Amino acid sequence: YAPETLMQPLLDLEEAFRKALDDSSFQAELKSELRHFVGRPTPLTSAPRLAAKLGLRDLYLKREDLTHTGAHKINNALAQALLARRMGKTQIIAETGAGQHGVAAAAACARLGLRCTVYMGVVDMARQAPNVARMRLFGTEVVPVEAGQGTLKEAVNEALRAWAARCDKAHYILGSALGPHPFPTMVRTFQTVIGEEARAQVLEQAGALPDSVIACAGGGSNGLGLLVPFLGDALHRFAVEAGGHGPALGEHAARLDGGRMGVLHGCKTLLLQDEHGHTAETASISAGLDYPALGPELAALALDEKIEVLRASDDQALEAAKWLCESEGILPALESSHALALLPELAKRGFTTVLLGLSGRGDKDLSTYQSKLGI
Amino acid sequence: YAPETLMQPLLDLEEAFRKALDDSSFQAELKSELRHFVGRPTPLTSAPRLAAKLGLRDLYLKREDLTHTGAHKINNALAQALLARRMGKTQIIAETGAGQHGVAAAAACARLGLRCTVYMGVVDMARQAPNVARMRLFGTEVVPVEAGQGTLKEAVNEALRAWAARCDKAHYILGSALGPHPFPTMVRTFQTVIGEEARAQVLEQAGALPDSVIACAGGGSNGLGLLVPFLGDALHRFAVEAGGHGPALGEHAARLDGGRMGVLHGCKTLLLQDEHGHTAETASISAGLDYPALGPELAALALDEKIEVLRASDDQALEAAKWLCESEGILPALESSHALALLPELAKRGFTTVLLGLSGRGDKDLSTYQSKLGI
Amino acid sequence: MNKLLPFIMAGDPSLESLPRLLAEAKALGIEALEIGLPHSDPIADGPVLQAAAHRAIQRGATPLRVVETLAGLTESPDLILFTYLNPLLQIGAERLIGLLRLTPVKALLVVDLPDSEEPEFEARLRAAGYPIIPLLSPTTDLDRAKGLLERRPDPGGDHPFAQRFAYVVARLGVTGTGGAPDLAPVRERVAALQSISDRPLAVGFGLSDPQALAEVRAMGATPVIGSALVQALAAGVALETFLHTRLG
Amino acid sequence: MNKLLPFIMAGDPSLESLPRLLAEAKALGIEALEIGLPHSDPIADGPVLQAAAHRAIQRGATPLRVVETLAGLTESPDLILFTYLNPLLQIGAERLIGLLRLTPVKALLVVDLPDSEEPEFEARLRAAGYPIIPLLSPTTDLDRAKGLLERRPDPGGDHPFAQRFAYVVARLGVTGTGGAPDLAPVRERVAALQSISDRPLAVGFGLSDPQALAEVRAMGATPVIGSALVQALAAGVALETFLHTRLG
Repeated sequence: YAPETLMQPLLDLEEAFRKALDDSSFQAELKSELRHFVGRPTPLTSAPRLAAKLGLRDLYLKREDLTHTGAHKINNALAQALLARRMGKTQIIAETGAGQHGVAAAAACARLGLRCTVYMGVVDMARQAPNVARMRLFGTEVVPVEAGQGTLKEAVNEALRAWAARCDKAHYILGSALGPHPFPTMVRTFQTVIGEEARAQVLEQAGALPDSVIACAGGGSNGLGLLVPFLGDALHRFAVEAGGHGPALGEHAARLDGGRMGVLHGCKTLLLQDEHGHTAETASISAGLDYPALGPELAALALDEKIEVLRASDDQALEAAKWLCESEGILPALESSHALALLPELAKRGFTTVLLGLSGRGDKDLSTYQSKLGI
Repeated sequence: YAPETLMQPLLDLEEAFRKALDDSSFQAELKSELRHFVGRPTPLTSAPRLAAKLGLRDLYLKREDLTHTGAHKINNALAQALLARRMGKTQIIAETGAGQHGVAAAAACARLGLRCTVYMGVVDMARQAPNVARMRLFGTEVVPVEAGQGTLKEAVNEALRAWAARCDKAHYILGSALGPHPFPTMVRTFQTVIGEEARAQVLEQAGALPDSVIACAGGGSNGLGLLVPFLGDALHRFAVEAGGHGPALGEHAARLDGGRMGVLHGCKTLLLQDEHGHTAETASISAGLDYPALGPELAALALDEKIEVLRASDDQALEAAKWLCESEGILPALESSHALALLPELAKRGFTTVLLGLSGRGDKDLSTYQSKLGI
Repeated sequence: MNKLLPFIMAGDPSLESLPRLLAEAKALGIEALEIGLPHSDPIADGPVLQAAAHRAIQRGATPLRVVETLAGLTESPDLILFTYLNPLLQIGAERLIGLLRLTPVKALLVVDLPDSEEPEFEARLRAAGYPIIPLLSPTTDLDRAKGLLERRPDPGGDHPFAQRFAYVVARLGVTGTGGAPDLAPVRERVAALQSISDRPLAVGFGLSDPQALAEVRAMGATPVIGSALVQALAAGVALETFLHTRLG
Repeated sequence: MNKLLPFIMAGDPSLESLPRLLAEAKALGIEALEIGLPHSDPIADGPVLQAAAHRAIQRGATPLRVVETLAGLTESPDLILFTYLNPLLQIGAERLIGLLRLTPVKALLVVDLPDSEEPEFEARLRAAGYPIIPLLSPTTDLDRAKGLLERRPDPGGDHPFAQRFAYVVARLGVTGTGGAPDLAPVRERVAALQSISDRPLAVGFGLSDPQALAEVRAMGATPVIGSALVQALAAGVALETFLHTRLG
């Protein structure tokens, strides 16, 4: 579902991606950078005090907050940057919402000596100003996008336009498991390192698999990254969407119940849209979860009942962040707080051993926590 | 050099510390928390683009910026919190300057269920407001200290006073390798994990030791933590102090040249002081390097010529931060930038392979970088 | 061969003025015209058409109201509905065909619908007389172009231009922005395409000054003029006046 | 036994008024008096004495100027120089002894000098007639107290109170702050100390109301009054007036 100008670049990308996957030198380089630059494997932290508080027997946190730049986004950004360099591209285009993917792309590009341009909505630029500064320090040009709500969707629009204009020299590093093929597959592939590590770690630390695995889901890169490696296991998999501040269209970003199949940004998936097929506005306290479409692979797994999709409201997420801070001394990103918020629900449903994906650190959300929690 | 009220608590602490070191269950618990909660071992990152830019053959960065809470401070804070719990203490007192030690102590206390009070100068509270919010989110009480320059030295004064008042129930987690015995020894012991890991990693990755190792030094917890494990090796060891904005007393925090032996906060060491024996004011763009005294162990090693002490100015540190951002995609703390700033000097002196301690991430210094670098 | 393929955004400046505008175009000898369906996320459009779509949506130019406005018009050039896929999918093929029956729309240009993605949907539209116009961009090599033209075939000489042509994207990027494209590579591409197909070609993206339009005509292709026209209409310039400046 | 051991901060309210203040104290029958040397980092002092030290430093009350001001005074109680170690170290033992010779200072109370840390420095001062007063805190158990009293011995009954006494810290914490300490445990400690030593004891930290002072005296010890006095003097209250309210 991409304009013709991008079809050949997408086909080229798919081929390069397939070849890279089969190339042990690419795999070795990626593995080395993930280990020595990103800080993988990230720890799996047992959270006994929070588990006790919420009525769980065991709770394990997969700590993507400890990666370089502070969120899981770097796994994909770095891998795609390596792929781009391999393809002979000298420029990188990226979009960003909360700024974590933008910062990750900027860092990866500085590391590899690639020129980077990040498109970011003006509203997001204002509320995530520290991430704008981080990108600029890394030598990245941040281009303000004025259109629409001034958030992630418009940034993707503009990044796609920029890529169409420079697809001969530039690679587009999409940050979530969405967009035209092969992006959803590629991003998912580069993020499953999360779940693969977590699965081995929980087996080592607990001696058994948990009875449930839970992660938040915006586009789905974090959700798929953690959950896909557990698809073959007899346990329950949950993805948590942003419930925002109400059930009406425009008040949330819960695509499973609220959306219907549609096409946006080159892929067909569950989409929040009005009756005219225009993309709907969304609302969430978390800038990383307010994308109007669920990534197509995650949507398919949800419709196939392989993954259960729940939602957590703004208020629930804020409350959950406080639990983790006070019980374990870990400040979660607002995105991750949405997954934390569902833990009491899991306990109520009889789950006792939960593995939770902590997708990023909450430093970027400090001002929100301060104002909303009255710190 | 402590008031009599603290002598018995200090003796008790020394005994508990010695016993814990000999107790394999304490060692195992500490090791497990460092691995699963803090994220150790931290990576050793080769920085080929920055090395090339500065005329070095190889540059390795020891990535304490990737620890939980973002700086090396957590190694010591967590270990001391475990020790305090073992001693039956239910309350923790800590001081903080830039806020990194305060955040680390707050996180460790939340993790272990200890009540935490952090003393912080009012000036530091204003300029490091995000760290104040992080501590409060972790359930820690942050007490503003109005006296004097409103920075670290006054915070230590107040923390010592608070400890004297509550030494029956509270343990004082000092954050740097200073203060009355056994603090300098204890903090150094809990921080040498940095250098021990780094030494093994560089041998594994490079196949040989570097010809020089360099770290910044405020009180000395980071400097000693990295450098001490290399004391037996035939290589050059450097510690970098804050050169501030000028050579006169009050314009810097370079204790080796600028200080003379004196007593502050319970230890005798190189101290910046006026002719009356009053502690001098200091200046540095880096809140973590502006302490007026060099930790006593580091001072002794410097006077013994085991470690060479250099200084970097505010401007040099800012420039160096930019190098690392743009060449490697890593945003260093202002403290670490002081060590980076000396790399050209090392290259000029003929060193080719450098191991550098990246003590923390620069997110806390973003507003300084923004205003000073015009981002 | 048409001298010009104009593009206008439905609903900008207003839906009310659309019938009059189309009648005027026909009276001025315009045989075919692209009409843009305003979309919330026009990823192939530059700032001018983004702004026009945004204005049109604000003024209530929903897909259904656009189609209703076109219903029953006889004084109009043949229309090519220039659109993104999602609004069409939400209407559904059957209902869409029924709606289009009443309008001068003869074909569709769906920016984000590669020929492989919705074969059933596309086949039903084609069978009902609404072919989807193939797009050929600078990244489309000749082999790929051959395939695209085959899979979206020329319905034949008895069909109007609006249903037969292929759209040659003059340069990388989006509609409207940037200076005039370098026409030398466009000339080569047009010649190559003409060597493999005798289908009428339209050339668009970035064309606006009379000389560029003339050069495209000299290649034996129809120049598309979009952003410049939309901007002029929004500024109150009459269609006739605008065309006069461009066609000389 | 002294009825009261007052503490004043040298240089607060002013250095100039210090000789008059000391003469007044002597005239009022005060035998010994602690005089604080203002320090930049008074880690054992509460807010009142911190502020007094800060004011005094601002007004130029450096260690040398304080000692100069005391030089040659004859109308003064015996003085105990209450100080932190660093200023003394910077002056050096020999020079310090030479300076003190000219003053009414009879002993030193060095808050942050445990007896083990500077043995040579301390021995030279003691040999010159300037003993360092031992501090005994609530965390000092009786065994430790015995050792401390032995290592900083009583110079004997022919020496004045100022050189003989040991300072009993009434409670955990710093000077001045908090309400009156619970005196029951203090009574026990004083009794225990009296059972192992016949040295005069002074009790300080947190004492201010007349009743608490009287209770300390009833234990056979000398109450120290510091923060309350410093605050009163800074507020312009006369020494005589203040002592009157405290001694009845």
